This record gives sequence, C-alpha cells and structure tokens, in this order.
Amino acid sequence: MSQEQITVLQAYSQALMDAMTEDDEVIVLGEDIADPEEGGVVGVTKGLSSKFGELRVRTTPIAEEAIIGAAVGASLVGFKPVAEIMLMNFTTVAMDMIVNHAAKLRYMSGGQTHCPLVIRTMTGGGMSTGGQHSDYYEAWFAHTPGMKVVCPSTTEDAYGLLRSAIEDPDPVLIVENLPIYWTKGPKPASDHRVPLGKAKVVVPGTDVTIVSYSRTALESLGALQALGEAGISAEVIDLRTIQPWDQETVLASVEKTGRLLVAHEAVVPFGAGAEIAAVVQDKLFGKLKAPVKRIGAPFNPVPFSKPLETEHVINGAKIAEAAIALVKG
Amino acid sequence: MSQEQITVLQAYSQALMDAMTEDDEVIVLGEDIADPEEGGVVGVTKGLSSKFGELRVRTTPIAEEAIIGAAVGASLVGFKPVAEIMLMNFTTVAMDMIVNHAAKLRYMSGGQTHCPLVIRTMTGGGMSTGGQHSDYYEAWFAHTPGMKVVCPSTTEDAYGLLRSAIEDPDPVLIVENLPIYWTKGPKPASDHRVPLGKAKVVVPGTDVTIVSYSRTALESLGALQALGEAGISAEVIDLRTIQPWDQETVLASVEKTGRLLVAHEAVVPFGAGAEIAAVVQDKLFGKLKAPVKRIGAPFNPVPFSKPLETEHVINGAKIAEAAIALVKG
Amino acid sequence: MIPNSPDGPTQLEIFRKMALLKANDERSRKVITTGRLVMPYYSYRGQEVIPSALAVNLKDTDYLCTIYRGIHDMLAKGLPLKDLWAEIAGRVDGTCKGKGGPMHLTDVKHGVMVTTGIVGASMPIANGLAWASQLRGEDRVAVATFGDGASNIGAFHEALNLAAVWKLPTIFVCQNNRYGEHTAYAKATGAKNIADRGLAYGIPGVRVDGNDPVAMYNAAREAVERARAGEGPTLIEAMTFRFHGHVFGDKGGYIPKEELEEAIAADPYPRFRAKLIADGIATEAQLAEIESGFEKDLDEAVDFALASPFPGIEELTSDVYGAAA
Amino acid sequence: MIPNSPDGPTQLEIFRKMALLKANDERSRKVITTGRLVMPYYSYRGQEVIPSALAVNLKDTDYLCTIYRGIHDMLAKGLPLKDLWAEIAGRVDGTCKGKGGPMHLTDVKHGVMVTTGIVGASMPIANGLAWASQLRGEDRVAVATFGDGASNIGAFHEALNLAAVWKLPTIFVCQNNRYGEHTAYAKATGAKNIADRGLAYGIPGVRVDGNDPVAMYNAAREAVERARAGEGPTLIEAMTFRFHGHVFGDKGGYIPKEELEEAIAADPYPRFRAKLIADGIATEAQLAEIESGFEKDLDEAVDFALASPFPGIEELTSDVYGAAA
Ligand SMILES: Cc1ncc(C[n+]2csc(CCOP(=O)(O)OP(=O)(O)O)c2C)c(N)n1
Ligand SMILES: Cc1ncc(C[n+]2csc(CCOP(=O)(O)OP(=O)(O)O)c2C)c(N)n1
Ligand SMILES: [Mg+2]
Ligand SMILES: [Mg+2]
Repeated sequence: MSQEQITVLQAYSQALMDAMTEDDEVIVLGEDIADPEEGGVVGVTKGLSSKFGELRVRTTPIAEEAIIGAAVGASLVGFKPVAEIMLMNFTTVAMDMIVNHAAKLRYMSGGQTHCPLVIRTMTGGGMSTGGQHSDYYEAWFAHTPGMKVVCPSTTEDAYGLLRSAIEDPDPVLIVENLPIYWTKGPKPASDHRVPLGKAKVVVPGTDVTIVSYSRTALESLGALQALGEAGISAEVIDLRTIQPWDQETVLASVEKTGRLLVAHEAVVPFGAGAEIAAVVQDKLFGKLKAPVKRIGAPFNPVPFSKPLETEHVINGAKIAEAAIALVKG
Repeated sequence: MSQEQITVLQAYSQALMDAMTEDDEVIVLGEDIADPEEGGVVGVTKGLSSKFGELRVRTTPIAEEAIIGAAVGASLVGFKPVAEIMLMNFTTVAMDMIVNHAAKLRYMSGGQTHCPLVIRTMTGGGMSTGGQHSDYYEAWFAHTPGMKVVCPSTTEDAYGLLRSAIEDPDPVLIVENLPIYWTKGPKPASDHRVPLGKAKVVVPGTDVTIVSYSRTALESLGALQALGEAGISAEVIDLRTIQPWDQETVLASVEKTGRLLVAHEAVVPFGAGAEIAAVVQDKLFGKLKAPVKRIGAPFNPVPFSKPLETEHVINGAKIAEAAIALVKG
Repeated sequence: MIPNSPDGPTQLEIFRKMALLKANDERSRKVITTGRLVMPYYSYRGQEVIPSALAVNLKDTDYLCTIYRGIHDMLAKGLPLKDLWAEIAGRVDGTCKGKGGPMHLTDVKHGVMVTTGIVGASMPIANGLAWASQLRGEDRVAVATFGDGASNIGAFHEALNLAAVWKLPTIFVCQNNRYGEHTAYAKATGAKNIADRGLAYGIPGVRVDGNDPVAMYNAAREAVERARAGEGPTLIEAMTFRFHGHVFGDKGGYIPKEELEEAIAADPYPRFRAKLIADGIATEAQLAEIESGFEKDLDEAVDFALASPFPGIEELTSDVYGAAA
Repeated sequence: MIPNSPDGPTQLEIFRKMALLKANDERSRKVITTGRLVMPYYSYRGQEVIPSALAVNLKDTDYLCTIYRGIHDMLAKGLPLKDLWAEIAGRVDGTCKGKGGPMHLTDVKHGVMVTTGIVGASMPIANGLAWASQLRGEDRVAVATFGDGASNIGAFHEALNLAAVWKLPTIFVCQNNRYGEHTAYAKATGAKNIADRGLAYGIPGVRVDGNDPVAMYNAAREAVERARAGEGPTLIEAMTFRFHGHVFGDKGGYIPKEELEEAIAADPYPRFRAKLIADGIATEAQLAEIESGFEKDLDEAVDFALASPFPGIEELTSDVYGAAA
C-alpha cells in the first residue's frame, strides 16, 4: 500500500470512482451529488458525473423514499446502486424502503431477488448543528434482519469497507462520520478491501479491551496516553462492522484481558453496546474480572449550546476515565 | 375492581372512551377510526365518534406522517392526541415525526413546548400475514430519548397503561398485540391506572427470573407447567414498560433467583433484551449463578408459510426449554 | 386517447385474462370459505378489466410492482396458477417457496418483481426498475399498480415527481375502487380526480373507465407507447369497484347499499362477455370453453398446491443474506 | 387576489419588518465572519418581503412552523432580537436556553411553535395546530413555511391533502428561491409551478411575486381571511431568491453568474424603500431612522447575547421528559 496520504473523504470518493470504473453496474444517486450541483454538499461524489455521466450519477429531488426506492428497484435487476442519504437523521423518512423492502425482498421472494445496494449516510456530533443533524442510529439497522451496517474510521477502512459494501450482495448501510472526513491517512491501492464483519485490533493490550467504531475508535486511541500514565495496558478494537459484528475477535480479546468497555457516540440505552455486552457476558461468563461497561452519549437529544454539545459527545478523556474506573475498580 | 370479564380489545376501547369522557382535550385520529368507517379495522375506536363527534375523533387519509404530524401539532397547545398507526411496520413511514419531532421538541425548545401524545399501534406474529405486518420494533423507540414505550398483555394493563399514557406529559408509544385482543380478563374500574415504568411480578419464584412483555408475558406463564414438572420455580415478570424500564424490580428479582431469561417476540440481536442483559450483568456482577440468557425470534424476516411462522414466533414451550437449560445447564 | 379500439383477437385475449382472474378470485374465496386454506385474502372481483387490458400491452420482460390486492395484476402479467397457489398455500413449490405468501409474491420470470403490503411502496421501487431500463437502453417499461387511498401517501408524491424529472418509463396505474379499507374516496382525498395530480408533476394524468376494456386498453397502450418511446411516465386513474370489501371477512357495512348494488349490477365481466358475442368476436360456446378450461386449471392448481410439501425448517433462516462475493 | 393594495401605514409596517430582517441578516453574517459566533447560518437575504408582508396579516396568537432558513419568518412574527441572539449564541437567555440553536428556535409567546431542520416537516405539524384552532372554535391560523425543494418530499403531499380534506386553517407558504441546496428548481421539480399543485388537493394554489410587498400582502391577506373564515387551506408559491447561497460558506458556484446578478440587481429592499418615498408614504429621513434604530437594537442584542452565560451542565439532561402527572 502506497504511503501517499489522503483524507477519509477522499478515500470514500476514490472508492466510488474506482468501483464505477471497474463495474458499469455501479450507479450513484442522491441529493446534490452530480457535478452541476458541485458533487455533493461535502464533495464525496465530486467528479463522478463528469466522468460517468448523469444517467449513472444522478442528482435527485429531496425525496429520500424515492431515492431508496429507486436504489431498491435498480438493484433487483443487477445494478449496484450507491444511494446517499445526506444525514443519518434523514434515514427516518426512508425507513420503510430500507426496513420493509431492501432488507426483506430476498427473504420474501424466496431468494428470487435481492438488493445489492449501498446506502451512504453521514453523521457525527461536535459541529453545532443541533438536535436533528448528528444522531447515530446504527442500532436500529443492526436490529433489522437483511441489513448490514458498517462504520469506518480510517482512510483504509473507508475505502476498503465501501468497496466491499458495493461488492456485497445485500443492502449495506455505511455510516460516515462527518467530523473526521478531513483527517488523513495512507492512500489505499485499488485492490484494497476490508471484509465486512471483521474487526481490527488497532492496539494490543492486556488489562482491558476497548471496543468502539466510527470516530469513537479514534477517540479510544486518544485515551491511550492517559491510560498508559495510569499504568493500564488497553487493547483497542475498531469493530468497523456492526452487523454482522466480529464476535470471534472481541471474545478472544476479552478472554485475554478479562475486561471490556464498549464505547460509541450513540446514546447508551438500547444502543449497539448493549448487544455486545449481552453476548460477551454470556459467552465469557465466569471469565470476566469485571462487568462489561458501556459508555456513549447520555440519554437526551443533541443540544446546540457548545458547552452542552461538548459534554454530550463522547471523547478520549471520558473513555480513559471509564477504562481506568473499570480496571482500578 | 369488578370481576366482570372483558377482552383486551374492549379494555383499550374503554380506556379511550373514559379518557375522552373525562377530558375534552383528548382527541383521536387514525385510519378508519370513526364510526362511518366502522370504528377501526378491529374496532378499538368503535363508538367514539358517535359519542364525541368527528372533529375530536377523526378518520385520516392513509398518510402516517400527516397523522403523527397532526398529533404533534395539536399536542403542542395542550391537546392529548391519541394517534393510531394501524400496524407497527407502518411506523416506518412516520419515523421522522416520531423521532426527530415528537421525542425532541421539549428538549429543543428548552421546555417551552412538549408533546403529550400517544401513538397506539398493533403488531404480533401468528396471523399468517407475512413479512411486513407483524414485526416488533420497540427497541428502536426505546433507544430514542424523549420517547416512552409500553407493551400491555392483560385487560388491566391495557386499560391502566393507556390511561396513564394519555395522562403522561410526553410521547408514549403503546404497542398492542393483535393476537391477544380477544383474550379476556377482569374489567378495570375507571380510576384504574398502571404507572409507566413499573414492572409487575406476575408469579413469584426462586430459581430463575423470566422477564417478558406483550403477548410473550402470557407465553411465559404458559411455560410454568413444564417448568414446574422440571422442578423449577420461575419468577415471571411482566415488564409492561420498556422505556423507561423498571430496573429496581428486575434487579431485586434476579438478585434473589441468580438467573435471568429475557424473552420477547422481536428478533434477539440488538433487541430490547440486550439492554436488560447489559444492565443486569453490570449491576449484579458476581451475584449471577449463570449468564443472562435471551430468547426471541431468530434473525430473519417473518415468513408466511405456517410451519415456518410457527417456528419463528416465540412460545411457552421455547421459553420453558430455554429456562430449563439455563437452570439445569 | 387513441381512437381505434383493439382488434378482435386482442379483445378475446383481454377476455381470456378477465375470465382467468374472475375464476381465480371465486375459487380463492371458495377455498378459504371451505377452510381448505387460511390466508389474508384481498378480493379484486370487479377490477379484472384493468390488469387484463393493461397486460395485453406488456411483455414478460416488462416489470410489474404490485400490492397485496394484486393477484389479478400478477395473473394477467403471466404468473402461472400452480406457482401462485402453491405460494399462497405456503408450500415449497410456490414462487417464493411459501415464504412470501399472498401479499409478497414475486415471479421474476414473468416480470412480477415486487408485491408489497405497504401502501404506496410499489411506486418508488418501480422507478428503480424503469431507471435500470433507461440505463441499459432497453424499451422495457415498469408498471406500478396501487389504489386510490395510496395516492394520498408520501411515496406516491415522491415517486411520481422523480419519474417526471427523470423522464422514467414508469406507468402509474391507480385502481380507483372508491374506498381505502373502510374510508370513502372523498373523505381521504382532496383532489376531485386523482388524474388531476398529473399536473403536479407535469405528466399526463388520464382518467379512464377501468371497467371498460376498450377504454382501458387505449389508455394503457398510449402510456406504454410513451414510456417505450422515452417520453416519460403516465398516471392512469382507472375507475372501478371492489365487490367483496377490503379483505376476506369484511362485510363492507360502510358501503351504501345502493352504491354496492349499482356497482355489482354494472359488473364489467358479463357486459364484456355479451359484447364479444354481440360483436361476433366470439361465440357463447367459445367463451364457455375458455371459462370451463380455467376451472379445470384451477382444480389442478389447488390440488397441486395442497399436495406440495411445506418448506423445511431450514428455510426459516435461509435467504436472509447471500454469500458474500 | 384582492385588488386594493395595503394602506400607507401597513406598507410602512411591512418595510419596518423588512428593514429589521435585512439588518439582522447582515449582522449575522458579519458576526460569523468576524468569528464572534460559530453556527450554521442559512441566510435569507433577498427573501425579506415574504414574511414581512405575511406577518402584518397575522396576530401573535397565530401559529408559525418554520425551517432552518426561518429566522426572517420568526423576526417578522415577533421574536425579540435579544431572545434570538442569545439562542443562536447558545446562551441561557435564549428562547430555548441555548439548547435549540438557529435551526430549532421556538418562541411560544409570539406563536413561533416549531422550527425544524428536516425538509418538509413544518407542514404536517402546522396542520395539528390548525386542528387545535378548529377544535377550540378559534380563528387562529397556522402558517407553515418551506422551500421549493421541500415541495417534492412526501410530507408536503400528506400535509396538504390532510389540510384539504379536514378544511384546516393552514396556510402553506412556499418560499421559492429557485434552488434546494445546490439543485436548481427544474432539475428537482416536475411541476411547472408549485402553485399548480393546489389542484392536486382541491385547494387554491396561488403564485405570487414574493419580492413585491403589495402582491405578497394581498395573497397572504386572502389566504388568512379564507382560513379564519373556515374556508380551508391555501398554498402560496412566493417567487424569490436567496443572495448568499444555501448555508454560510456556500459560494453558490452552481448558480449561473447572470442569474445571481439579475436577482441581486432586483433586490426588493431598495426597490420598496424607493417606492415608499416616491409614493410619499415616508421620507428618506424616516426610513433612515428606522434602519439606524435596528442597528442600535442589534448592537444591544449581540452584546446581550455574548454577555449571557452558557447553560449549566445540568441543562444537558433536563427537558428530556416532564414530571409525570
Ligand atoms: C403505510 C401503510 N398504512 C396503512 C396500511 C393498512 N392498509 C392496508 S390496505 C389499506 C387501504 C388501501 O387503500 P387503496 O390504496 O385504495 O387500495 P385498495 O385496498 O382499495 O385496493 C390500508 C390503509 C398499510 N398497508 N400501509
Ligand atoms: C429530509 C431531509 N432531507 C435532506 C435535508 C438536507 N437539506 C437541508 S436544506 C435542503 C434544501 C432545501 O431546499 P428548499 O426546500 O428549496 O429550501 P431552501 O433551503 O431553499 O430555503 C436540504 C436538501 C434535510 N434537512 N431533510
Ligand atoms: Mg381503494
Ligand atoms: Mg429553495
């Protein structure tokens, strides 16, 4: 893999560009995504329509049901649509198409049809956008049979997971964190793939396992210095895929460390961390040195006021604090 | 409480009738709900419009966003709307109004406004209705700050929880199980209330705690004979409210029995059972005789074919089997 | 509207489909009544003309997205009776191995791509199939059928607008049977006519007597030709009526007696049957033979279905995900 | 359309609101540019006429549901500058204690009931407020403002249809500024005019020059009178333009240079200002005084806001649920 540096945003862009170049059946749709509309509000799709034309890269009206519906229909006959739902909060106006249709058509048709589509959506706190623009709803979709859900945090995962999602035969929701779009990392080669359902041990450790994903995975790394100073060796796992999630890797790590902290940006109650805690306490019963702990957002909507938003959104300091409390008891 | 018997369906009807009689600001809306449309497809709202008029009891077009939107708007100025979303799968076309608005307006307005509305919806497997008519999504709404979620299983809880939901100052989703509408129980008095957030110990026991709700709570009772024959004393808790759920009652029970089985009709992964397991393994770490177990639907859409649907939907036999394995295993 | 009416053979073909649909509906209700099958059943009796006159303008390669009340649409499109009956009986020989059932039939071979139980959902998906046809430079069209009540839900609006701005070969066929479940048209719909809504998208909105095979044929033909020619979508509002309430068991107490009687008196089936004979397009004997032929086919289909095994328990958890590439 | 135009005092009142709105927008962009505040800001510069000419027909008791690009709507409705600025600065003296912010302002005292960041969502909620007015036998109206792009989402369709069949006193004010984010009207909208969509609901659809205070006043007045008289909803399409792109920082590269220049050359503010003087409704001095007055008010409001404390950390988890009855 070349050591040229690119941003996470460029990694998503490159993945779309390469996928469309290699496969004529990859098509892209969403609001403002074509080049006459500046290739998307943050520019992830910039350049695609100029290269592949506006029939394959199509700006839509503001109509998320129509967007996902069109993706579902085209996917039924072999296309690989990549639909953009600008922000995760806006998936709420397309839930029927995602949950009752994209996720179920393979099953209800007895395998006659299936939906090899990708839904790209963006979210993430810290941008002062208030209560309706930065929620994380990955737990909803992970609770939906037929759906896959991925949450990349690096350039390599952004590229490798999006490429794998596009090649996957089932609907995949890819949750892109907005605040980290402009962080840099190595530029992946065009043959780079990250398999869906495989977590990554980012930093090995012995005292506690920290499982997180999306921007929170980077925050977990940010916690390491404080943990080191507290004499704690943490193993940091970037889950990367939430549905299906990599039980094997997580269980192996927790069996070794005996402690697990699950960290995510979504509110804690009924969040994805609950499933991970429920499985780990079951599979590793009697082998844990402490209860599985969860950390995330408090159970309230996202506030606008800066100090409140800062307190609301999970960060490395809070992860460190929780991990220290977990180890030191 | 009088011993006259009524059905669960009649209990919901009576609750609406009594609430509207006692409070002019209780209003009802939904598809086919007025008497010219036969008071709803199963008749829960029968008689209301004849008594209170079609301005307070209003049949709507098939437009769930418009239904919840109207409920939200009226609730902002003091009305207590009870909106019917015919089936829980159809909440998918109203998620924005529920999640981004009803649940958040109190918070985003800094407490200037709030949404004292109730959303009644119906679901439940076993009716051969196929993949889009019997899902349980309570975990989604329980993951939403600002929402409350209740799942009654008896005539008294149907009446008492619906009355409490209508009187509650926040949006409450009430999930009504379709197959048990016609089961009978005592007729509650008009002053009967069941507080939101309080579980009920239906049957005391010593070996294992079974937490469930909605129809599954009745199935848990159906498991008792087999458990008794296996020499197992089970404590059966009907959670009744999923958000906020009664940790105190559940923890006290599990502290006593040392074992917990959570049973619900929804698919297990990322379901409500995960949250309960995650909290219990944390709060009762070291006090459990066995890992918390969960049982529910397998991770697939609901099939039509009868033998498959029967296998898909949780029942007393499966609960008994799981509880026996938990205690003996 | 194209003036010239369909030729004799085409009219006979329309009748043949109508006869199949009518016989199948009557058999379905009989089989449920006699307890041989348990399923939610949405009778389309009275609406046979619409899919029959439409389907003679379509090819197997054209796409159909229909709804719970859509078995007439599928049969007209070519879904074989045995595959249908095995599916609605929940058997392994059904098109979906019994996993879809009467509300979720799919039969890719005949272009029956999606059957949905969610009001409005057939339309956005049909657009995607139409887009696929555009992308491949094919002349395939995508038909979305739906009811009058569905024209009031958001998906209708979003789908028709997208089809208009993308100039998609989607044909939106609203089967206006005057009721959505128990609610009468006027109580749910602001528009005088649903066809008026075409203007809201800058596309043709055609209101037609959906019980008149010739009028329906001409409306469908024009819409299909426009779509194949790349001239974009059409909204067809086909006026009709459902004779047996919303779902099996619904006594239709909310329908004024006179309205129901009038509608049944105007049953399009006997009318068209008589017309074919009067116009010398077919003899009584020929039509009777067609009808009895379908009764035989139905005997076989029902027996085949009930003799077919249920899917094995392994089917419960299969077809959730495919094998990753 | 009512022929007679608003009297002098009314025109002056409209101008006063326009001046307030324009001054506030310019101050907002200045404060952001100079880094004194950080917030997502959706400039409404160029659209001042619409809420100004509308609001003079409204009372404090009338309801408003607006959107992220809605600060002009709120100020015209009566939201005080200090409450506004403290809120967009995230301070405890803001209408929402800083928890809502610029996209979610509420000010019940002046009927600003909901500000949403979800395209289309203002409309279904306004219907509920209108229903409340109907239930209480009041003559209050509910106004929902939204953009041209929002007229293509499902919520628009469901809300207008419900308002029509329920004959609600809801006024749907579409501020057609020709773009939805970066997408031009014609690329997103099938209808030639959004006003044409009124027919789809059997309600009046009025297209008006939203930059002409007199025309806008008359259209708004007629819609408000219809609503108060129980005659049902009206859809108003007010043609206008946004001068500064979608959100602060958007350079509007997708807007043809000529189109932008023409629009700015046709800035309704100086035009109306000159008209008032020409018509002898006000003198240059009077108008200048109004304008400078608002600059003073804004100095105070901004200082007040920046001097106001941030909410305490306990506010993070409060206002999620109320105290159960
Ligand atoms: C989103 C949604 N809301 C409600 C329902 C329940 N429902 C099923 S059929 C129906 C009536 C539909 O009426 P119409 O569109 O006229 O079609 P018809 O049944 O008359 O053919 C309703 C309300 C549903 N399936 N989906
Ligand atoms: C459901 C939904 N989809 C997408 C967005 C992102 N978005 C915010 S504003 C906007 C453009 C809206 O355009 P228009 O309705 O014309 O209003 P304007 O901004 O021009 O005033 C979009 C797409 C959103 N907020 N909500
Ligand atoms: Mg109908
Ligand atoms: Mg606009």
